[in-house]
Amino acid sequence: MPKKYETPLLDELEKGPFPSFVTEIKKAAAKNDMAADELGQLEKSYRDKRGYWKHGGIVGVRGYGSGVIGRYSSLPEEFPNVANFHTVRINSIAGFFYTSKFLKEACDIWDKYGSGLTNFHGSTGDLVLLGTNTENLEPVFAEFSSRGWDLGGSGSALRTPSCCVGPARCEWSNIDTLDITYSITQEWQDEMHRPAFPYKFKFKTAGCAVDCIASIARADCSIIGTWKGNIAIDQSEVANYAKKGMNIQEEIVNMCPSKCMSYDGKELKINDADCVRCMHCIAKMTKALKPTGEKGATILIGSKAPFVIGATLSWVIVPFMKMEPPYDEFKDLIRKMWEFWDEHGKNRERIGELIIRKGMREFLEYIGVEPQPQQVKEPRRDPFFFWTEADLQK
Amino acid sequence: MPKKYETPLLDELEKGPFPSFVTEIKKAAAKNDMAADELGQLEKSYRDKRGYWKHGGIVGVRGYGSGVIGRYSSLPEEFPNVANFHTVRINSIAGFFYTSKFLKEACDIWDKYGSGLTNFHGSTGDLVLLGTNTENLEPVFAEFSSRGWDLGGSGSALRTPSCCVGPARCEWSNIDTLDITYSITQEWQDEMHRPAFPYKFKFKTAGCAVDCIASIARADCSIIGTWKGNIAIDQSEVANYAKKGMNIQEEIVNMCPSKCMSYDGKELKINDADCVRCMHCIAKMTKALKPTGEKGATILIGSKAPFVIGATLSWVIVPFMKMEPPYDEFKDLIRKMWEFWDEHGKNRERIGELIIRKGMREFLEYIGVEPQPQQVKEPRRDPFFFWTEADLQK
Amino acid sequence: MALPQRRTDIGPPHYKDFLPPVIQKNYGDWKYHEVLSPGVMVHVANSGDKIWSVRVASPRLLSTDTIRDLADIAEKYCGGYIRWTTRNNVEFLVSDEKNLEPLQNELKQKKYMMGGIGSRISNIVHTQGWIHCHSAASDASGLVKVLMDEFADYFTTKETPNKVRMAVACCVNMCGAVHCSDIAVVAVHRKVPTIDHDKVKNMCEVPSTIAACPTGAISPDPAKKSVKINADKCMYCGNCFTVCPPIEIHDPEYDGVAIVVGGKVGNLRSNPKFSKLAVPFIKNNPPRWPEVTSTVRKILDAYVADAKKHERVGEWIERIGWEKFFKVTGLPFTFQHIDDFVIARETFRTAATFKW
Amino acid sequence: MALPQRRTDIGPPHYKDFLPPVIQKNYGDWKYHEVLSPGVMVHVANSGDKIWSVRVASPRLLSTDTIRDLADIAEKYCGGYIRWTTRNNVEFLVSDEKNLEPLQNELKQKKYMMGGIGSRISNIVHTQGWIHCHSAASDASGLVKVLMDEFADYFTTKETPNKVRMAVACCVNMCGAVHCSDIAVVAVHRKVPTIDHDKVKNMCEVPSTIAACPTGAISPDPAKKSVKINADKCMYCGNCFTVCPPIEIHDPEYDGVAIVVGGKVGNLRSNPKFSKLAVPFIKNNPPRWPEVTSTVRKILDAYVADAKKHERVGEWIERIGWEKFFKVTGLPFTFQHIDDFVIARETFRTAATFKW
Repeated sequence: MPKKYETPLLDELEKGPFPSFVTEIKKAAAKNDMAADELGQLEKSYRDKRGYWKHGGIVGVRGYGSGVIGRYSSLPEEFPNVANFHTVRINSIAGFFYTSKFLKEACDIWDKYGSGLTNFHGSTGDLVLLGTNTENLEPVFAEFSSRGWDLGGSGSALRTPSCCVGPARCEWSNIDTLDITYSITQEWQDEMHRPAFPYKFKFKTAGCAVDCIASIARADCSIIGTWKGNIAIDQSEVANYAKKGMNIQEEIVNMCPSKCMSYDGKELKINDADCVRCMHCIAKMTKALKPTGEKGATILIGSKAPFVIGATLSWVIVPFMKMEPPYDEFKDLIRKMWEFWDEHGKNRERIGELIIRKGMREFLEYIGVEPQPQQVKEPRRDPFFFWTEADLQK
Repeated sequence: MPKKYETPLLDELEKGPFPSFVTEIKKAAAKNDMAADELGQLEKSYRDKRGYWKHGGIVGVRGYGSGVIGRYSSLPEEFPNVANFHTVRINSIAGFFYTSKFLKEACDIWDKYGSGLTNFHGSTGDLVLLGTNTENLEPVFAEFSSRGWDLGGSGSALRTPSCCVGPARCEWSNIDTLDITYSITQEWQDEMHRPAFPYKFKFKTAGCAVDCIASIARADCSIIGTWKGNIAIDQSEVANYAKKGMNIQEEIVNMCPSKCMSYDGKELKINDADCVRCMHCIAKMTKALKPTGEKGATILIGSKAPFVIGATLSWVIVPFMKMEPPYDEFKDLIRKMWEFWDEHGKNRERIGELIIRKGMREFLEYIGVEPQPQQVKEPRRDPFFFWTEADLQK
Repeated sequence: MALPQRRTDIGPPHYKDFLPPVIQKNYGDWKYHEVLSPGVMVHVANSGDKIWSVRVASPRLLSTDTIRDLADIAEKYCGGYIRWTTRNNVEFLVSDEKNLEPLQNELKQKKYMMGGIGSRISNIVHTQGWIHCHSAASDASGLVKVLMDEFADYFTTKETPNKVRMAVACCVNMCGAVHCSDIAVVAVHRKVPTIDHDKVKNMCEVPSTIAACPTGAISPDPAKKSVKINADKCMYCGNCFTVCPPIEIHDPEYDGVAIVVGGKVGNLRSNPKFSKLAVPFIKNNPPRWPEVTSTVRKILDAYVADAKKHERVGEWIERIGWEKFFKVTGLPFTFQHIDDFVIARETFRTAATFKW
Repeated sequence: MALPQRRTDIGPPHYKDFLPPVIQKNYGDWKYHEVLSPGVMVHVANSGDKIWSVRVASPRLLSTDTIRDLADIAEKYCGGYIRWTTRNNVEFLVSDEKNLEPLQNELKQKKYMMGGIGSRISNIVHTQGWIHCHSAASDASGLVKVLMDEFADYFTTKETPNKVRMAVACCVNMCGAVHCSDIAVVAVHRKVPTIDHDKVKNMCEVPSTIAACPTGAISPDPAKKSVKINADKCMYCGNCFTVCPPIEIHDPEYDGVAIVVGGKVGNLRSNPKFSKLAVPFIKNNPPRWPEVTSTVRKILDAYVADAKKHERVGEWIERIGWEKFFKVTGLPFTFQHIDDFVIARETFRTAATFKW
């Protein structure tokens, strides 16, 4: 019988309409020693207004350098069942689809070997098994991997790629986000499981510029579906939207960032040459508007949270690339990027930080991509720039 | 009789409709040895595609550390009459107004002691006497100063302040740009003539946000006239503009940056609370629109050309300040800024560069100005910020 | 009991094996979707096939008990098919329309909170906080809980002018898109860390500790075989602590949270934007951080009252101007709001245009 | 002949003594102005008084002969009152309407070029160039002359969508608002400077030479009591030459000009903007730099053809997008266009939105 802690502060967080994480921990704590001590330590954190977790040391499963995040309590005597309490990252399914069969199996394994606590999902998109002891790591891995599941990435490695729901259940997707994610995950198992990069590397794939997976803010490599072609207009559906109360002038035409639309009360017109494919009109009038022509992706590089040089958003490297299996052009490009990073990156330097440090030219020349105005918001302002000997001979 | 040079290349620049500087030099060269050698050396520059001037050494008039820019030919044997050929900066009149009487006197002096060549005006706004020998500097100064004219600034000093035409001949001016310029020039003669700053310091005063004097791009301190109050609308003049063919919706309403205007074909309306006082509508419909209420200036700091950290535009320090003689509040503020610069500035560091290096807080606290959202385009993005002990006790 | 045979580097299972048949059939061939209610939408394929998604809130941290319950429900109404959204909500994938109402009835009866679809507040993405993170300056799940309680009606029923994406990060490392959220809470420290020099000697790599500092405040202290911190340059980010644990940054008295606003990740209308600082500090006040919820409420109310339809928070603020934002929310503008980090100069107002 | 008694620190004369009586009377009390022709405008005071301004072009560099002629004309028609504009044009200030036509006739007869008022190309602000500057990488007056010849009709008659402000700078020190002009020419070097170490020893201050380098490419060379330059970091700005003349940067073969576009200083409509690089290099080709004029022509023609009324060059480009600018002008986009200086990251396209 797990230890029962008094949790007057956390109990306050079982009130209110939103589902309570405290209730979840309590459910697990009722039958699991680790979860019970997690609850007890958390109550203490709420009382003392500080966390009681220490950094992880090197901990993991045999042959892998990642997939497990070591975590130790700084109060091991008070909460012995979480003295070591590591996270296991299970590589989730592209699009976050599951079956009840798998979920139940996973619960059985986790009740047996872990805390019974999970995250669906961690920030990067892993199925997170939240807390178990060092000795349970190998059994957990054996149970999952024997059923066809593998660990995700952690540390200075490729992190678990993720994507939006894409063509599985979205009419806007220009690329097969799930297949791309699956393909690159399979391609680079070694890069994911044996950290050999200067620092972490994340892929996120979005089917369109709506970017439901936040790829442009949260991935070293952001793959965003787009198209080269006109937007086909079904004028009768336009009329339907108007009939149902949409103010097309205000809500659509006036909000178009490139002002490429007009509407005379009857006909909606688009000057496709001026369209920047922001998705606003398509998202609001899906039944009436449909991209046509060639489909592919824009490849952007470099987003990350503030450390060390401040937050960055990914920026355009390749404005348009076809994305068709087996994605060789894309994968070759990525390999070249990694080579560049491997050659020049410092320890704990993200690839975006490296490019900012070395300059776009060195990066683009290394990976073999031409300079293009789509890569910049605007050209440089100060007349301070470099010439190579080759440039001078031109 | 001055030496006559063959100038086949420069002769090409006497062709075409725009008045030719070559013709000007030739006019002077016909009767002036210095101008003749200037012409000869310039032809050589055109032939060789390079300049032949050297840096100035310390040269000037007695008791002044500025006002004269030393200039030496690097080909003194070939062009002995410009072996030394210094620029004299005469502090111009606010608004660049002149009388024929003064101009003729100035020409007489300059023909006697100088090259007969001038610039109306140099980049900072001085009346530039372009080239004379070292021994003529004192006579030139005596002749001008005895007639009530003084030298401008140069080097690490206050540079000659300048302004737009302002209330002298412009209906848009919110402040007396000429009087401000005259007042600060007189106030700080010592700062102008005896360089004691870390580097140069420029004032430019514009009567409104049209900024015809380019103050926001070219002055360490940019004074830009503005107002606090509504824009009065004369609807009959609005109707006149419409009648004369102005498309008010397109040209005025749609181009308003804060979208604070509307026009129904009869009446023009302005939501003054949303106006950012950009001057577009007023400049296009002067007869119909007039600012009302309190007049004053926005004080901005920091613009400069690219060296060393890249070009900067001035940014807002004081959103609104009354500007009435004797301008004590303004002058006190400037003195505090200079103290800050004196205390912390490095050699050849402009005040804007210093503020960027030290941070706005240190600067604002030193000069006693509160933080205000008008000072920034947007608040910081990264959650990296400082707290003082005093902040923590609040 | 013997363990099964482990396998390595097999990667995740193929996604096709987890898709409902109607999705497999119509994969990449959808025509449109419609939001039927705050918690229900239908996707219609070019073939005419439909799939309904019923969304319920989740605290992200789930016990196995709850997961089993979700699995049971999915089996009962969805052929066992279920998915999670990128914002940690649960979606039941209904292929047979007649299961739609019974499913919703059971969800209601079990007190699952349906909603979050369309122009409203969806779930708050967040980090581990005191539950499981070494660098947390506040809890994350607790903040999410109190905020989602506060704004529950914007999840279940009420609309906002456009989606409002919220995030909570328990430190400035910001796992989660705090830096590009409409409204986000990020925990911050406010005191220079203290250094246990004896431990630094054994546990830390001096060069990487120095390199971890965004402001160059850390330098070697050769005498102590440790490092020293220039207090004037330190802005308490805690990155040194992450690479060198004996540099202690936690301070229960002075830790708390900042609120940032106006970020977005989508390209719709305006380009992706960073969130900007709205409130530099609110003290940690667990368990329910009432000052945080009331401050976020102030911002949200101003947005709801003033924004145009389809305007995200950042688009609204850019339209009215930051000076107006501080005016209408009544939030004070402080020295902390003025950037002094690497791109500070780009944030200075290089124009004479602003509102009074 | 004895010199008159010198006086010091008296400052300039008072401006009031140089204003025409009608200006003195109506100072600060003007109602409106109208452009009557490209070279003539009238300002009308609330009192009903009027003053006419007749503008003529000037090369800025004026001989005393020309100044005397201008003074004579001013005496004849303007009571001696004359002024210069901030762009170095001359304005005759006419108080009596009946002098307006005779003045214009005399100006025409003497081949003064009237114009420059309103939405057209006004005079080009510029620097000293080879005429009088030590750091010039090209001439300035010559470039101004050939450009103004090329676009003379836009000064005297034709209109542009809005004012087109041009500038020429003979080095990147950019005395003159090149960095905020619609179209500007700035002279640049392209080779790492050579150092005369013996002279450096005697003529230069090493620390200020090092501090002058924007990229930190200069370091001490103690053996030679001089400095050395890291060629990989040097971008040939020439600032080291300015503080230390024995660092020779001039190179007739490789020097030339760059063209920048899209800047503005006014706040009208859009905020003040920096100019951006359009063409990284054109070789010096005196006396008439035909490649420069034809390139500027390309840019101007595209602007005139495509911009909306009242749009400045920068506003036009921002509306159509930089990718479109390079497309419609046919100018190549090169590595030099991508910023790699201090705020480079802020110029990268952090969005999936652009045109093909």
